[in-house]
Amino acid sequence: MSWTRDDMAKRAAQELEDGMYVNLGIGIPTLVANYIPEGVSVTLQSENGMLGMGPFPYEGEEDPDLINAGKQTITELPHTAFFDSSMSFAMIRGGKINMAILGAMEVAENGDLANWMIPGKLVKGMGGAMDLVAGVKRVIVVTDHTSKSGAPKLIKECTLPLTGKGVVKMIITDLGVFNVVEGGLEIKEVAPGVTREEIYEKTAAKIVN
Amino acid sequence: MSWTRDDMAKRAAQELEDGMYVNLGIGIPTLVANYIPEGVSVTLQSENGMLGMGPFPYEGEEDPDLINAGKQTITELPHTAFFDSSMSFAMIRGGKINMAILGAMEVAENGDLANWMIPGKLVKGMGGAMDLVAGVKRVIVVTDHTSKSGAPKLIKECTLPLTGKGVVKMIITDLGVFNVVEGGLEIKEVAPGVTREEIYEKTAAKIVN
Amino acid sequence: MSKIYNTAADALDGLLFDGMTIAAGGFGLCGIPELSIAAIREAGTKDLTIYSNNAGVDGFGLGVLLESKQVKKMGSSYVGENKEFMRQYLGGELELEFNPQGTLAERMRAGGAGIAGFYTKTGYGTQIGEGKEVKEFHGEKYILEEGIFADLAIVKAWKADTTGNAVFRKTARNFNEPAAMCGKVCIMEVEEIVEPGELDPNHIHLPGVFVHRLVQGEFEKRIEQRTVRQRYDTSTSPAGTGEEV
Amino acid sequence: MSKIYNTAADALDGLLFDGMTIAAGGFGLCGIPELSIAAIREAGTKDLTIYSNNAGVDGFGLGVLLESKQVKKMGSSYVGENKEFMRQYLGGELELEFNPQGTLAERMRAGGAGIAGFYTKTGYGTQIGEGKEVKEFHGEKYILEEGIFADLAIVKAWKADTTGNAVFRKTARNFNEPAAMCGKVCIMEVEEIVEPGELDPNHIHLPGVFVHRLVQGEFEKRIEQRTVRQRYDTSTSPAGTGEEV
Repeated sequence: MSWTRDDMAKRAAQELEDGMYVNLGIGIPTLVANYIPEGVSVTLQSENGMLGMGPFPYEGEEDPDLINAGKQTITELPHTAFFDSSMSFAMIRGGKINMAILGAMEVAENGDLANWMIPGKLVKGMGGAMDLVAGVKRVIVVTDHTSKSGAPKLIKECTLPLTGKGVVKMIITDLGVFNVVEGGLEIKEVAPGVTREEIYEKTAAKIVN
Repeated sequence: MSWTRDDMAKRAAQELEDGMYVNLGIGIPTLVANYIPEGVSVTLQSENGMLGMGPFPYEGEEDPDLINAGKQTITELPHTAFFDSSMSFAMIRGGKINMAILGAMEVAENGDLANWMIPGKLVKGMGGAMDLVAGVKRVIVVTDHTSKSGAPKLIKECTLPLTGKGVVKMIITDLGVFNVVEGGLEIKEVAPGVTREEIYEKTAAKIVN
Repeated sequence: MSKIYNTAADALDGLLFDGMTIAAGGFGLCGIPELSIAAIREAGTKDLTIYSNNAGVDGFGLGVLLESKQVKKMGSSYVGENKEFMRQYLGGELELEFNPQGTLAERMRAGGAGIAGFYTKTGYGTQIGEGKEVKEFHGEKYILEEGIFADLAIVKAWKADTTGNAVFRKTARNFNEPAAMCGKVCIMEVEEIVEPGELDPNHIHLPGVFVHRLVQGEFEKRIEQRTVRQRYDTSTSPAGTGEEV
Repeated sequence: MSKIYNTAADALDGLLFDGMTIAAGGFGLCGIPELSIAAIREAGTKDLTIYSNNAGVDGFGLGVLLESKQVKKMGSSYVGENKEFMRQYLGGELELEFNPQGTLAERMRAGGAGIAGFYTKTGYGTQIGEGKEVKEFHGEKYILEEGIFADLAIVKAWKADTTGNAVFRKTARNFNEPAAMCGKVCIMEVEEIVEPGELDPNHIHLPGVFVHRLVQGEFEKRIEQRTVRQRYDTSTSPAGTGEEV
């Protein structure tokens, strides 16, 4: 019984601390907003120019001038601030955003991340991902442990074009939680019903413990 | 009968064109605002963070939060915009200010300008002058033709530390108006009662006509 | 000297030429200069290089200039919403220069601010950094990115006064501010032109010095991804959640 | 987690150390962080490097930290209003790094924006360019200037909400915004702290993410050069003219 998508989001939410400014990527990371722990107040940044992102609008109240970085209609909160894209990435690049929680195609044992491009396939672009991993203080990846075909996604060296070098600090998968440490990945937690042997088997990256 | 300070300011004002954004330096350049021609509307920029500078306030209406780059109390106009210093110099450096009218200690025949520092004397700093001459499209210098001791201020090469290299396009002195052209200065106008011979005599820069 | 023009076509008069570089505001379809795009389509100017975060969608936004094959090259961070784009790109008809989103915004601002180049960590060690100068500062590696100096900027604001002082609305601000800054000439389209004094001078987003020509008009403001939550959901909905419709 | 502190001394607690680098907002005496300056004077922290456009006047503003000999080095564009400054500088007690005003503002913004360096034409061919890398872009020469990364930023705003979203008033905005951005920690003093929702989210000048500690207080707001025009002058006074009083 490995973790579900929601379990993974819930586990990632445990990393949030009160007062943090956080950027959530598309996919499982977006679900993290559903599990922010009691008593912890975080401010969500949307890189198209907003701090303090609120929930989706009620039907009929959608505002075309108010979207998130995934181009979805959203709402504002009392403490929301809007700004232009150069200011938005000033705070990202300048290290003012405490945490980014992102998806991944591949993560290497040294923290290299690939999540924007598969050569020969349709290339859509990196959007703000390269700026986020280069500037945000702590980057956490949330991803399935293996690809749909069963191939490991935590590997020795990325084979796909990189989003950033040595940028990932923690990886949360359906099988467990991993820290990127000197020499490789450290198993920090194992999901219920999963064995360390299963993790070893499905991981190509070096595991140090 | 050479030009007075006010005559020089009035002559400089003839260079203004409708719709221009202009930065005026301290001293004679400030007086230019008194002589903006009829039908010409210009917007004055103050590099501490304001477009659309108004006149001094009425006594009792001074606002410590509203000063110009000379640190004098001023007022705003209906079309005023306030902004921070990085935005202020973005528009200066980015070439959006059409004209700067500045004072000078020395101007060289190639347009080099020195107006911020006399080595060995009290050094106050360049303020925004270096940014202005580097970024503004057309820099006009308004200055007495000679120093108080009678030494030429329009010279072959500046002896004082430069504010900018090859930045001055026109010089207005008490003796006349000069364009900086290939090869030296070109006499464009001679002040009433002044002879070309007097100009030749009091100018160390090469005059091409 | 009035900055106000009746139509985007009037505002563009004399500014368009084949092979020119245009910076465009907008993020996705939010805050895009709809009127100028339509007028450029009408004018038929060719071989355009366009810096814009996205490339519109099929049939709307910059997508219409792709369909009419007026675009030679796009400088963007994400172009995933446009089939015609992909068709031309994969067919070798269209050049694409990927820019990380923040790098693109900063390159536009830099060009507008007279900054020819700057060093950023973004993209170091990736394809984006290849061929770019690397320099070390304080023990970390940075790559050199250059300012964008566009022949023309086309942007959309909410309101502007007659002198061009502009305010944007919510997240429609996005790339409009940096794009406006980097144009030799900037055409701004707005929902409303107001008299000087109607906007608070403390709260001008983009000072009028950056804006050369103003057009007031009507906007379609198409929504790309309509996401909502249900009214019966009385629990506190967390941020950015609900359902796509 | 509250950002609000009762006094500037409380806000500075744990942040001060000898030899540190501080970025300060303000232009002349307009919009200076009066409360933090007084508290740093009180704390007695030594060997400070301070980036600030000006150095205050004798007895007010940063001048008080010069008098107490807490400053090792100033990075400024204009220091002409301060006799004690000149005495220490000419006596070799104080280092001075001149920065063109726009370069100083951009260096602060760059540091805050994760830009380690940038190329500007300002200062090329002058003393300011000596020893700095020169690079040619589009046929023109630019010099490399580095971003400022300060240990602490002390700034003053008009109002902020409890999350630190801030607005400035008129020209008191000046260097406060870029200075705030470049501090590892930023202390902001304000005339009024308001509840979230009281400031228009479209019109936040500095988003709260840049602001770590907030102090509300009273300000002297000294005027450096009081210039006025007479009421009987009913003609249209041109800009920036009148008389000094």
